[in-house]
Amino acid sequence: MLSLIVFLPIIAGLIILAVPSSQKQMIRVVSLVAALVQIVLAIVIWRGYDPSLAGIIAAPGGSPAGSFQFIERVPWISIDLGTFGKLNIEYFLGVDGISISMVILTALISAIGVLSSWPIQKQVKGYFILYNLLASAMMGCFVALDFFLFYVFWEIMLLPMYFLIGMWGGPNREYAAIKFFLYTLFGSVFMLLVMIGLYFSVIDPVTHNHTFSLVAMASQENYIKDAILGPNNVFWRYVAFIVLFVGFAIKVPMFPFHTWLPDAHVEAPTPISVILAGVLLKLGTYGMMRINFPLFPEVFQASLYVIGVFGAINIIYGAFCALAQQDLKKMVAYSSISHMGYVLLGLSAANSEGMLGALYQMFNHGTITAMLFLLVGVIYDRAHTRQIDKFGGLASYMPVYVGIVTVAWFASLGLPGLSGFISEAFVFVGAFSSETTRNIAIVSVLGIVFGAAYLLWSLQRMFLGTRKPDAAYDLEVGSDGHEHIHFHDWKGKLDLDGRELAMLVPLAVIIIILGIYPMPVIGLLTTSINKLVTVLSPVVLTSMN
Amino acid sequence: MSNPAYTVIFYLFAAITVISAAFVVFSRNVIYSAFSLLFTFFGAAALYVFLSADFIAVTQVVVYVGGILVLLLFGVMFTNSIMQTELKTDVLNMLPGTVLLVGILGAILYTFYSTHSWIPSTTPLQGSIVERVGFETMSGYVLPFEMASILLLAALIGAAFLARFDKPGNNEK
Amino acid sequence: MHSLIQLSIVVLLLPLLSFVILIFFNKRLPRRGDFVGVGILGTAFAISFYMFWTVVVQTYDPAFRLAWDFTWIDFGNVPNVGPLKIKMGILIDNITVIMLAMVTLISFLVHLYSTGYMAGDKHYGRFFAYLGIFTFSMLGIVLSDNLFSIYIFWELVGLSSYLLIGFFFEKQSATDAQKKAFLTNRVGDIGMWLGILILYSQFHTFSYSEIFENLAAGKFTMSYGWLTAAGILLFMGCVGKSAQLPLHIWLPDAMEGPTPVSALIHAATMVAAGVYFVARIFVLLTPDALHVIAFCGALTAFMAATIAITQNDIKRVLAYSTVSQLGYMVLGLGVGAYSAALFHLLTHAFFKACLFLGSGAIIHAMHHEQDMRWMGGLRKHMPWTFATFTFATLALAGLPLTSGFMSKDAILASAIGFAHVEGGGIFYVIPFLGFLSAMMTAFYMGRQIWLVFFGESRTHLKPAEEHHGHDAHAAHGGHDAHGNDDHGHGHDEHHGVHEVAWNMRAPLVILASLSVFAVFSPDPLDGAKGWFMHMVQTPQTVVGRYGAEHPKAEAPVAAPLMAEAAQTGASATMTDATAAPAPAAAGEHAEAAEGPVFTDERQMELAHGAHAAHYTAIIISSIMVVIGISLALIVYAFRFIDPERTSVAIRPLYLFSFNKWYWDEMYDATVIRFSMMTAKMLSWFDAKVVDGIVNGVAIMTRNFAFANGSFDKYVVDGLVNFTAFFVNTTGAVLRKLQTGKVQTYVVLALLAVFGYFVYYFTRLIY
Amino acid sequence: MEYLTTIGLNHYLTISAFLLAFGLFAVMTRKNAIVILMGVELILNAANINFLAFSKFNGGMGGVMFSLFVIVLAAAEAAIALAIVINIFKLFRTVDVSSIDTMKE
Repeated sequence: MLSLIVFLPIIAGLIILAVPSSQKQMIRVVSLVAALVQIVLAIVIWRGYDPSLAGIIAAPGGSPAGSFQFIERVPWISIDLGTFGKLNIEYFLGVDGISISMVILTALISAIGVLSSWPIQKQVKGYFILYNLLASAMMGCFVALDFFLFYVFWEIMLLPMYFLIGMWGGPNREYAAIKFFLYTLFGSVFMLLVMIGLYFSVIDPVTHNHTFSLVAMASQENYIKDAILGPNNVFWRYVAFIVLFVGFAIKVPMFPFHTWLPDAHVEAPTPISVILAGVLLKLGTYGMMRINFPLFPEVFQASLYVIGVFGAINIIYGAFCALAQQDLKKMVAYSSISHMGYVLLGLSAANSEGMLGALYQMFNHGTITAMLFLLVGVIYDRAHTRQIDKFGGLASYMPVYVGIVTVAWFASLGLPGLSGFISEAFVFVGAFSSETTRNIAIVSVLGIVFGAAYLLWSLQRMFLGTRKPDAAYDLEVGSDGHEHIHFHDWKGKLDLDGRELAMLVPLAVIIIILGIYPMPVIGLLTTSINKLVTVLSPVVLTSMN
Repeated sequence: MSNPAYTVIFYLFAAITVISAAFVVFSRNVIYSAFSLLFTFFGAAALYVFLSADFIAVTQVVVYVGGILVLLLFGVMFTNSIMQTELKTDVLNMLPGTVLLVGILGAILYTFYSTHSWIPSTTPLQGSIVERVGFETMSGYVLPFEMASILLLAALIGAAFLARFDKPGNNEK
Repeated sequence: MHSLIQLSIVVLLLPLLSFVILIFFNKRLPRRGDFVGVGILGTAFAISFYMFWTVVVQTYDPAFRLAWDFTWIDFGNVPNVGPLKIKMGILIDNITVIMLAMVTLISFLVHLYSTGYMAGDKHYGRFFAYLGIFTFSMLGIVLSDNLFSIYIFWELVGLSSYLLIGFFFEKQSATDAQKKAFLTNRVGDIGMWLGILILYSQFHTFSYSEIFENLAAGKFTMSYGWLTAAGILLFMGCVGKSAQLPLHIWLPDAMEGPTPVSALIHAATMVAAGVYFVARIFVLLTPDALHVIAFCGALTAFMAATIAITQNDIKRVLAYSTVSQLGYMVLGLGVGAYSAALFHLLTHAFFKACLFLGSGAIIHAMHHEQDMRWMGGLRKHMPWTFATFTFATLALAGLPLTSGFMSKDAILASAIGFAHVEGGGIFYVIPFLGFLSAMMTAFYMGRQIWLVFFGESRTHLKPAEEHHGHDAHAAHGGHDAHGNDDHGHGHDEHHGVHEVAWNMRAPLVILASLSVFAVFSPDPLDGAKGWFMHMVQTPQTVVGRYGAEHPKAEAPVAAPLMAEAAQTGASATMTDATAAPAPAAAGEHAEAAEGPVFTDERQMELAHGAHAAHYTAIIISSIMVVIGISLALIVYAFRFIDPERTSVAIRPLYLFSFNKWYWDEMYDATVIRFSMMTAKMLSWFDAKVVDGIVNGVAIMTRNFAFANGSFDKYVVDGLVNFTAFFVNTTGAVLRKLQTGKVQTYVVLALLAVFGYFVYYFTRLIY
Repeated sequence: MEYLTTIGLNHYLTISAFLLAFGLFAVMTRKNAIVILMGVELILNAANINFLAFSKFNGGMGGVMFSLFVIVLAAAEAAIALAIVINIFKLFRTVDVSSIDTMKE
């Protein structure tokens, strides 16, 4: 099941390979069908998932796969390295509470991204092949339970992203693409080192071989005491934690490693922005929750405050930067940074409320930011500019668009009744309940105000009021005597057309439903989160040593 | 193995093989080369029989003589006009070629004969191996066998594709 | 589930239904669906009134209480906490039912009124939708049984307020005002949120009752300071929503919204939600927190009153008067007059809604003229409006026989008692400011009545330029499309001014009649004898035991201190010294005993103090009101004092008041400018420094590579050049080998093999 | 004499060495692509003889099987190579490999 959902886009990509490049519509349809089937599979997984099983780690003496679900485990690469022992790499997939929501999110955002890619005319075939490769790799990252496999997916993801930004992006696309590529590569190189170090420090309790299995790695009793990253080697464990954390933090992106994000977003085409903000950023925090923290719990406990401080910096710094932006997409990009700060803050709380808030925030940020970028794309398609100053008074002329904008904007600023609020609220609840991060939570609350400030300000400048004299569109009186606006070279419907509604409305509905009744998602997560918190808690650590 | 007839026959086939091979190489006429290659293959097939590999010998005859050689002849026909007397091939690198021919031959033979430690198995292959070939093919070598079949298919298509007749107007594609 | 709970859920969801129907289908319904809004709200009011009848009239039990909840989020078995569930629920007690009836009634009346006032607007249907979602959120606040859901609805009323203030979103000022309102409220909300967090982090629950139980059981493990902070922070929510100092600035600007909205949201219901919320959490407020609240309320009441005196816009005067009255309520809560504050909330809701709707009628009739300087003489043209408006004004000013009189006096009495109990000194500032504000209220309302209804029409005095500007503005705003044909002319005469239609008149009459004392109490002088004070009684504090560390609460038994307090009062300069002798206080003691019996000494003292000061307060406030009204008459009716000249004479003071104490300017200069500068700075920092470092590293790496290349080129290559000739010749020879002929390569490869053979044999030989 | 009359491993290896050397010579010196192909076939046959000889005297089946696959691959190789040669002929109107030196650039 998981293999199918992971490789389905690649299969679609192979089919597209066989389609002549002149059959653009066919290529799009194949991608869309694959994405829709992926959603169906995600729903099947969601329905079949048993929320009472925790996952996270394998109990001592229990199944080596722990209580993960939908497990697929086959030996993949097995090479005898002579004196180094055997290299055992498994093809090991499975989901638990941490990944299930991300799987659903990825399927959803991938499909939305395909819809949003419809207007792309340049080298459609190449675009969709890369897109499908990217979709597969993302999904693979979320379900891989073997570190090596995870790493492989992680690296596969980089390449299509590079080309998608670098070839289909805006005017400054090469710069943005290379920046993105180098940044991420920088992070992943160190990840590779840590991965190898971990491999030689961990013993599979069943086979007594070294293993890349993240499930085995998450149990501290599987470590060789004196190995390079064993419990006795405190210094290197700290170094490994920091290096790994930086690797993931670049993806988040955490201050001061965030500068690739605004550039990448501004240059990337709309669907890629959606994928980038909707799914890729989550990989950073997901990696932390899946790999970084459970593998080094004692270092995690020691660095809570620092993580929290970085979270707070992200929140407030991102909000301030967003306030000063003139480019709408850049503003949304900075808002992304700000919102991912909440995730970091929630993680640093290291209690159930905070972690749950963080994970739920990841899901919600995925849907909300996807919506924001789609909306930016809609207006950019029409006006060919994103300068906030070039708009004004759109509410009078594009009521449906502005209505959905209002939903998205308010969801982003954390209005109760929309999903973003609940996650942010629980992040704060968690962060405040933890003695360590209480002060940070108090400071971060300011982010709520500034978040509202930049969103409302942009809302006012772009959509409310009246048309500005130098706006990007003309005002003309139509045949029915009413005033209309007219974008210079836009042939389509002025307000949202069917395709745009088809991508925006489901997101809006999800945001509203999850804002009113979050249990469909939260219910999947609680057991795992509680388990994770237990695994990470200092009590367990001391009892273990 | 000391049967004199056996020895004589062996030498006969060995001579046919080596001499016809030499003729293949040294003949200037492509057609002559091709036909003497036929004898080389036959000789080799006979040697295979001596090596208890009767199945391989038959395969050799069928594939090489029946297939490859015909193919080569076709190639000759295709690429050289029979009417022309240009069937002779030119040579190059004659000096280094000859030196290397002698040198490598000498070196290899020296190596063989200076190696005294060939220890033949106590149970060499005896009799017909057809049954064993069949058994091995379907058990231990089933994957290579399948791969070979796919490869042949690919080669078939590929060869057909490469050698297909193009209309002059279609060259841009 | 109790039937009342079921009914309350219906009431809660009905306005939401109205919102959903109207937001999606208003263009497809006849009359843009206004009947849907009105009908649904009418139904909601009918149900609420039934509940009110059942609870208040039939049950008539001060301790009435119903609760119901469901699990909203299930956290499972949380480490270190145990099973954790976040519950949502409904809490119905007397105050809830009263609020429910009040909110649905006013909302219904405003809906009805809007069918006249908003008729012909471009977004007519959407207006009713917004009113629907507002009513829904407001009812949510009222019915919430926990801090989390009240915070949710709290923000949702913020949203609806945002939407309604910016209803004329084409107007720059309206969009500015809506943004300001939302952001200011958010500032208050983060305080409230932090307060909630403090309580949650202790008890892992949001529910009022559980928090109170835990507090009462002494399970609060943080310091007393945190508890006070929790109270003050929760109060910050009220500061934002109820427009208290220093976050009051949004409310006057919020008058950019349509007038019915001002009546419903920014006068009667939403702004009172802050007070309601503080009343809900009243029991966990420590004495220190209460002091902060009391001072905040008193200062707000005073400040807003001073500003209201000089404003010219009819709605702005009312807005500041709202701020001032909210200050009273907050003051009341701060001094422990729980029921009096809520009483004032209720009475104020009716008469202030009446005033706003009346002003709406005037504005409507005056073709969107809002400046009182150009009005006058309207009483002849609009008798109904005049009568109701005047009566509501009297209630606001606090003249006897009105509801406002009873509630305001109850608060002021408590303030005096509070000052006694707290030991005088600085605490006398609170009643002092309260009385002063009462006087000013009377003054500015008198001024308003006079300017608007009496004298001659001054429309023609309006400067022409400004006039046209305003007209154009109104046209631009798209709300000039009313039915009157004679709309665009006749500014000089009042021939366009006439009484409004029945659907706008009826709400005025109903609201004015609800401001009569008899609705609430049989005794026009004492609200405490009425049903409200009986039904809503001060609850027992749950933080008494924490106050044990607090020096103020280390009081002995009540009675001796009462006497002491009375003596202090006697020696004080306050005029009430003679009017509140100790025996009187003792005499009231028995009466006070009918109310709740407090276990907490401080609360007991406050209750007694309030009783003791009852008549004192009545007398003083009556005097103050008379003074105020007389002053207004002197200045505006008899013109003994020319207001123009006076304003010139005290110009600095006048400007200070006219410019609203320069709060906006102050915030502009500090908070907003600071934020924008920080934003620009950080953005610059981000683009130049952080990104600069990144790019710098990239450039450095590249330069290093180039430098390396140069080194290679000039130094290493210099050495290499030495051998270049040799290399060159070798190259020339080797180049010959690069023939492109495969066979040459084969020869070379075989040569290598042969070379290896030779090497191998030589090795063998030697 | 005993050495010459008793046919042992070295006899076969010698024949294969000759075939290999001739094959290499053809590949090195002939200009005609077809003859080069023939040389390649000779080399393959040399290898086959080696395989079978070792297999026989070792007693295992590995060599036999290997030679079988070699024949199969040789067939495929011959087909492809000839196709390429024909293509080259079409392109350059010659099968003279010495004139095909575009790799030089």
